[in-house]
Amino acid sequence: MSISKDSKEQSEFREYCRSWLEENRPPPTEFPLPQAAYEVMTEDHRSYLVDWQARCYEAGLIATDVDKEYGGHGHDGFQIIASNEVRKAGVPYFINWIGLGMAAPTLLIHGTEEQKQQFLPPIFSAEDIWCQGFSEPGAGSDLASLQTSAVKDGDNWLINGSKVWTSLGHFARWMLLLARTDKQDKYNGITYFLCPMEHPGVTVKPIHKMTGESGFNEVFLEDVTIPDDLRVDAIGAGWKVAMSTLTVERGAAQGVGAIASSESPFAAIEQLIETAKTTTRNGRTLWEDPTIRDRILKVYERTEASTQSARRARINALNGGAMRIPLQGKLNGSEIGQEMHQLAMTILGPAASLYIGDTNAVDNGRWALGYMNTYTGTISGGSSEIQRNILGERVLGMPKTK
Amino acid sequence: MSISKDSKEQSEFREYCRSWLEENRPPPTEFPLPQAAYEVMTEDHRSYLVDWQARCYEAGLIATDVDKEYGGHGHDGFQIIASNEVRKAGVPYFINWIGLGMAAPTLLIHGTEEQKQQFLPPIFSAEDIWCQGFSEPGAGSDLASLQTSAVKDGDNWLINGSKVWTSLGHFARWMLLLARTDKQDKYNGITYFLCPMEHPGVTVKPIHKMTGESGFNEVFLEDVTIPDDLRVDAIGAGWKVAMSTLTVERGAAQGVGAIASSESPFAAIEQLIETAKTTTRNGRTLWEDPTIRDRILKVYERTEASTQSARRARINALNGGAMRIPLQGKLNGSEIGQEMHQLAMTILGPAASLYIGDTNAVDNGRWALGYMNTYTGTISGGSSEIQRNILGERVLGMPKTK
Amino acid sequence: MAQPKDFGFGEEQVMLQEAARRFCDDKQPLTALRQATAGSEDPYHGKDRPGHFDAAAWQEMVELGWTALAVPESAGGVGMSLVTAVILAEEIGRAAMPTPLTSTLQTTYVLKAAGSPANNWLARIVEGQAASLAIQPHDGSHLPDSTTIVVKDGRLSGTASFVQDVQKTDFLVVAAKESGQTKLYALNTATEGVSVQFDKIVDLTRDQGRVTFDGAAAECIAEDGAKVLAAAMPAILTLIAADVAGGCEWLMQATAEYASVRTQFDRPIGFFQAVKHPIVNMMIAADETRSLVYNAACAYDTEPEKAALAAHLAKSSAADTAEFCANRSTQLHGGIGFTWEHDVQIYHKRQLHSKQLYGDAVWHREQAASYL
Amino acid sequence: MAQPKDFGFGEEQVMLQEAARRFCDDKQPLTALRQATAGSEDPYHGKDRPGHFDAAAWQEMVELGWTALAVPESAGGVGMSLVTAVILAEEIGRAAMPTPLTSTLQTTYVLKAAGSPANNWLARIVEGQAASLAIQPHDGSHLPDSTTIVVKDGRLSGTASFVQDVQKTDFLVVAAKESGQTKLYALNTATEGVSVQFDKIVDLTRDQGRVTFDGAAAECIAEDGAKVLAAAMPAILTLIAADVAGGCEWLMQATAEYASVRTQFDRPIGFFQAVKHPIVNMMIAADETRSLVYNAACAYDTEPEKAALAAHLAKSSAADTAEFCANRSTQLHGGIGFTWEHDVQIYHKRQLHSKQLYGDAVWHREQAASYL
Repeated sequence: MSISKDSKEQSEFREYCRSWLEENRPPPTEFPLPQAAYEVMTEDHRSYLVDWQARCYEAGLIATDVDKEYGGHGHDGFQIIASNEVRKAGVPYFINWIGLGMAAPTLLIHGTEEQKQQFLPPIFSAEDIWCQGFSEPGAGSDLASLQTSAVKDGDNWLINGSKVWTSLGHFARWMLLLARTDKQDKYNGITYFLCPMEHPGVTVKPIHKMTGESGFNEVFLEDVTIPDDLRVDAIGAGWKVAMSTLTVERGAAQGVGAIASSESPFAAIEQLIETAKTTTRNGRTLWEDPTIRDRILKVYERTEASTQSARRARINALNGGAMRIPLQGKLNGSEIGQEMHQLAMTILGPAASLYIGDTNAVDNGRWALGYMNTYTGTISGGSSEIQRNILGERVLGMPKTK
Repeated sequence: MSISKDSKEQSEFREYCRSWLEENRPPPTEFPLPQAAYEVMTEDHRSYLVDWQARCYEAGLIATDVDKEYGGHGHDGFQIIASNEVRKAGVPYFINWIGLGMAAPTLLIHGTEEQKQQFLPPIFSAEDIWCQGFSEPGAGSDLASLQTSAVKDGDNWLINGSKVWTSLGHFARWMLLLARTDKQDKYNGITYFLCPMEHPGVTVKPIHKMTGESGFNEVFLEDVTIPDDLRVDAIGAGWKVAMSTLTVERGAAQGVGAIASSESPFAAIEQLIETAKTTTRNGRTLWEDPTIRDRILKVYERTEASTQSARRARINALNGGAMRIPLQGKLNGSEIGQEMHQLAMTILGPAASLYIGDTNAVDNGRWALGYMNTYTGTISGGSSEIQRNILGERVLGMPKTK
Repeated sequence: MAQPKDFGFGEEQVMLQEAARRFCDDKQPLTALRQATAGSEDPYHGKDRPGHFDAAAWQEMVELGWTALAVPESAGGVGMSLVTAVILAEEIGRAAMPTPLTSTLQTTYVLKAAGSPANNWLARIVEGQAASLAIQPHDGSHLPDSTTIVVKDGRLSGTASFVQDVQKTDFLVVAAKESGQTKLYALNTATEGVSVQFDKIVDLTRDQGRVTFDGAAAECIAEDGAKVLAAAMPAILTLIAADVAGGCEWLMQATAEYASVRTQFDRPIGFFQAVKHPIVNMMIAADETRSLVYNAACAYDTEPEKAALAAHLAKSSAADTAEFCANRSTQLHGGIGFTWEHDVQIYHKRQLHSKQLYGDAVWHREQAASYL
Repeated sequence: MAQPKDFGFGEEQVMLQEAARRFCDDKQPLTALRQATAGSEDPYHGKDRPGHFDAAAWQEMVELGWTALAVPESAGGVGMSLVTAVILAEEIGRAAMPTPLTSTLQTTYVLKAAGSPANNWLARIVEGQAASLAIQPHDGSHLPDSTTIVVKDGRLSGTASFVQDVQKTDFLVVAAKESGQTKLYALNTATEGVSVQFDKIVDLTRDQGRVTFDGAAAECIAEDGAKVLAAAMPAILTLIAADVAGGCEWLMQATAEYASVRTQFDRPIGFFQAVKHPIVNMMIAADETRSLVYNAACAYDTEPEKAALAAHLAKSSAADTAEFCANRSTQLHGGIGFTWEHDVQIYHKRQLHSKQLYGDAVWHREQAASYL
C-alpha cells in the first residue's frame, strides 16, 4: 500500500535518513549475523553491532524524539520515520534492543530524574548493553510466580535467586530485574530493580538453543547488593511497571528506535516466493505446484491481513475495541511466521537439510535457522496458549481458565 | 484389501446371503430415504423400513448367532458374514437400530430370562421399535448429571423428568431409560429401566434439526408407572450397564446385526472422487485441480489409515494397548466424515447450494444433508472434545481436566 | 495513487454504520423469516422452499437512500465509495437479513462499469428497483465469459443458473454471447420469454433460481461484456466477503456468549480451552477477513491497479472464515445449535452459501498468485 | 492375492521387536551422540559438523543378523519380509539412533530388485558392510531417472547429492545414464575417482554428503535402472515412514509424560486442554502413520500390485505426522524443549529430515492420486 504524504519537514528528514543509510551502510560480516538481536552470541558480532548502533545514534536515527537533556535529539514525530527508513534499508538491527525497547521506555515513564540522566545516553549509544531478568526456571508462562528474593538491608537490597532465557546476559552491564519483596502477595509482592551485572555475585551461564545459538543465558544471583536508588517506582509496584512496558512494548519500543530484527514479514514472504520460483524439483519449480502455491498464498493472505488489521486498529468504528487487534499481534505474527518457515522447508525439500554455513545451503540456510527460532516467538513472552487465554478472557469476556 | 478365505460353511452362508439380497432387494422409495436410521421421520419411510427389516430377519440376516429360544437363528460366527454382505449389497439400513444395537445386547448381557424371551423377538422383527432415553436437556456431554427421577412406589417405580435427542421416539413402543434413584450419588444413583412409550404419562415432541429432519424428539415423562420387573440389573447399576453397552457398541451391535446406515466410509470417498471427476467448473474438472485433489487424497489417506488401524488393533505387539485404537474410532470416524463432506461442498461450488429434493441437486443433494448430519457424530455420544479428554486421560494417563 | 490510511472511513461512514446496525436490529429479520418458513422443514417431501422477502423493509432501505448510495451522481445517485457500500453489506450479513440489497449493489457496480448506456437502469435502482446478475451457466463457472446464453437480433436464448435473490428482483443484467463475443443486456424479470425456476436451496435467508430465456427482448448495455464484468468483479467479491465478515462476527460473538453462560461439569464451558481457544481462532479469522475487505474496498476506490489482487485475497479469506466459523459455532453450541429453532443454523447455512458464491478460497488464491 | 489379516506379524516378529527395543535402550545412542557433538553447537562459525557412528553397535547389529534379515536366502541372507524389516526401522526411529542400518536396508531392496547380478553385493551386506544410495541430483529430484551422473566405458562421472549416512557406508549403489538410459552401478566408497563432500546438516543423528565421481570404475548391476528403482521405491519409502512412526511415538509419549509432571498455574499442564488435546492429536497422527506403514509393508510382501499406492500413502502420512509432532512437541515442552540439552530437539530435527526424504506429503499424495 502506498502511504499518504509527509509534511515538508518530515519528507526532508526522511530524505536525510535515506541518504545517510545509503552512504553509511556497514560492510557485510565475515560470518552471517544472527537473524535477530536476541541471538547475538559472539564477540565479533557484538563489536560490529555496537559500532553500528553508536553511529546510527550519532546520526540521529535513535532517540530521535527524546529530550536533549537525556541524550536524545529533541525532535517530535521523527522517530517513526527514522525507524521505518532503517527497516526499509535492510541494514543490521540494533544490538541493544532490550535497552532501547524496554529499559528506556520504562525509565522514561517510571524512572527518577537521576536514573534517566545516568542510564539513557549509554543505552542509546550501546555503550551499556542491557538484559532483562523476568523469567525464572520453573516459572515458564506463569511469570508472576517468580521466586528471586530482594531483602532490605539498610539502604541496600540483598538479591538471591536465578533467571533464565536472558538474552544478551553475557554482554550486559545492566539487567532489568523483577524480584520478590513479599512472599504473601503474588502480584503486589514484586519490585522492579536495575541490577549491575558486573557485581561479583552475578554468574552468567550460556544456554544453547536447538539452533546451536547461545544468545540466551541463565543468570545466578548470589547476595547481590543493590542500593535502594536503583529501585524503579514503589516497593511492590514491579508487576505493574513490567506490564506497562510489556503491553506497550511495540509502541513504546518504537518510541526510541528499537529494531530487533532487520526484516519485515512481507520481505520474508516475498523472498519465499522468489525461492519457490527458483527451486526446481522433479522437473518443475515449486511455484508451479498449485498445492504449494495455494499454501504460500494462504501465508501471503494472512500477512496482508495482519498489515491491514494494524491499519484498521486505528479506526474506532472498525476495530471492535481498543485492545482486540493489538492483543492479536504477537500471536498472529509468531504463528504466521512459523507456518511460513515450515512451508519454506517443504519447498526446499532435501535442501532443507542443509544448515547455515553449508556451502550449498539455499538463502544461506536462513529457513532452517529461522524455522527453529520461530519457537522463541510462539513460546516466550507469553506462549501462544497463554495469548489465546488472554484474548478469550480480556477481549471476549469468557471465564478465566486458571 | 482382499481378505483371507472363509471356511466351507461360512462361504456357503456368504453365498446364500448374497443371492438372497440380490433377489430380495427392495424397490426404491418414492422420496429418498434419510441417510441413517436415526433420522427416519415419516410414516411412509417407517412402514417401508419395518417391512424390510422383518424380511431380513426371516431370511436369517438378523439375530443370526442368537439362540433359538430368544428368537434367534442359533448359528455361530455367521452374523459378521451376514452384516458384511448387507453392507456390501447397498440395501437399506435396519430401522430398529437402537433395538438391535443397544437393547438386544443389553438384555442379552444384563436381562432376566423373562425379559429376553419377551423383548428380543419383536426387536429382531422390528415389530417393536425401541428408542434410548439417556440424554437430558441441560446435561449435554455431562451425561451422568441426569435428573429424571425414579421413586419406588410399592412394586412400581414412578418416573418424572424429560429426555432429549431421542431418535425414533415418535415410533417407539419401548425406551431404554436411565433414571436417578439416588440424588446423593452421581454415578451409583442411576438405575436402568425399560419404559413403555404407550403409557399415558409419556409425551413425545419432535425436534427439528438444522437439516429440517425431525428424527430426534423430546420425551416428557409425567408420573409414568413402571413395574419393578422392567428394571434391568440392580438398583444403582444403571450407569455401569449403560457404559458396558456404549463402549462395546460397535462390537456388540454387530452381534445381532444392527446396521444404522447403508454406506461404508470408503464408498463415500469413492463417490466423492467420482463426483470430483465429473464436476466441471471454469473449464476443468475439480479432480484436475491439484489442490482439491490433494485435499481429497488426505481424506482418502486418513480413511485408509482408520481401516488399517482397526486391523492393527487386533495385534497386541502393534496396538499400543487394548483401548488405544478402539477409543479413537468414533472421534476419527466423525471428524474425517465431516472434513470429507465439507470438502464435497467445496467441490460442488455453487451447486452445493442445491438441497435434497431440488431437481438439479448433485447426487440427490446427499452432500449438503450429509455435511450437516456429520455434527450428530461430532457432538452426540460424547462430543469430540470429550473424546479427546478420554484419550488423553485413559490412554495417555494425563491428568483429568474436570 | 495513494490510499488513505483510514480506508476513507470518515464521519459519514460512522453514521451510516450506526444507522444500518440500528435498522437491522429493529427489523428482527429472523423472527419474520421463521414465520414465513414455518412448516417447510421436512427436506424429503416437496421440491421447493418459499423464499422470504420483507417488501416494507426494502421500501425503507430505498427511502434511506441505500440503493442510491453507490449509484454515480451522473445517474441520479449519491456516488459514494465501495467502502461505504461495504458497511451496508457487513451489517446485512451480521443480521443475516433476507434482502436483495447486496445483489442490487453488486449489479450497480456492473452497471457503473458499463458506463452511460446503463444510466437509465441505474436510475431504476435509485427509484428502488431490485436487480440481480444472470451471468453463470449451469456448471457454476464464474469467469467473465462463462455465459452460455446466446443473442440473436437482440433476443436472448438460453439459461442462467444460480441467479441470486431472483424472487425479489425487478430486472436482470444478463451476460450473453453474440457470435462468440460476450455482451451485457438488461431486461425486466417480467419480460415475455423469461421464465424462472426457483431452486430449493440450503440457505434460508436467500433465494436463488434458474432463469430461462426463450427469445426474450433485452437492451444491450455493454458491447465488451467480459471487460465490464472483470472491472466490476472486485466489487462483487468484496461485497460478499463483507457479508461473511459480518455474519462470522455474529457467530463468534454468539458462541462466546453461549460459552460464558452454558455450564457443563459445574463450570461455564468457556473455562475449557477446547471451547475458548477455537472461539479465539474464530475471532482471528473474522478479523483477518474484515481487514482484507476494507483494504479491497479502499483499493477499488483509490488504487484500482491493486483492486483485483486485494479482492481475491478478501474472498479467499472470507471463504475460509465462513467455513471455519460456521463449523465451530455449531460444534461448540452442541446439540442446541444443531436444532432448527436456533439462529446459529441460519447463519451457518448463509456462510456456506457465501463461501462458494463466485469462487471458493482455492480458486481465489490461484487467481491472486498470478499477481505475485 | 490375499493379504494376511495380521500383516504377517507373527511370533518371530514379536521377538524381534522386543530384542530391537532392548538393544536400542541399552545403547543409549543419544548419550554417545552428545559426547561426540559437544562443542560443535555454534552454527555461525565452521562449515562442517562431525557425524556420529558407533562402529561397535553396528557390529553387534550385524551379529544379530539385522543386515542379513532382508537379504534373500539365495544371496546368503535370511530372506524375511519387509514387515520384519519395518520393525527394525521403527525401533531405530524410536531411539533416534545414528546408524546406517536404514540406508543399508533400503539399498538391500534395490539390490534385491536388481536380481542375481547384485548377489555378491548383497553378500557383502550380510557380512556387515554398510551401503547407501547415490541416486539424487543436486536439485533433490527423486524420480527413478533423475540422476545426472553419466557413464562412459563403465566409468562414472558427475555428482550425486543427498547421499544418506555416506560417512558410514562401505559401498554405494549409483544411478547413472549411459546414452540416456538409466542404469545402476555399485562400487566401494573408497574407490579411486570417488570424492565425498560432507554436508553440514540440521539433523544431528544422520550424516549426508555429495559424492563426486571422476571417472570412477563401477560394476553395472542393472541395465534397466529406472525399472529397478521404481520396483524398490515402495520399500524405500515404507522404511522411512516406519522411522517416523517410531520417532513420533517417542515425541508423543515424551510430551504426554512432561505434561503430567510439569506444573504451571498450580496444575500439571496436562490438565489444560490446550496442552492435552494437541498431544492426543499427535497420537492420532502417529497411529495413522504406523497403520499405513504396516499396510504398505504387507502389501509389498504379499500384494505387489497395491504396494506403490500403499507406500505413497504411508510416506505422505509420515511427512505430515513428522512435521506436526515435531512442531507440537517443542511448543508444548516450552522453553526447556527448545534447548540443545533436551532430547526433544534431536528428535525434532530427525523428523524434519525424514519429512522431506524422497518426497514430501504433497508429492506423494499427487502420486497416490494417479492410482484412483
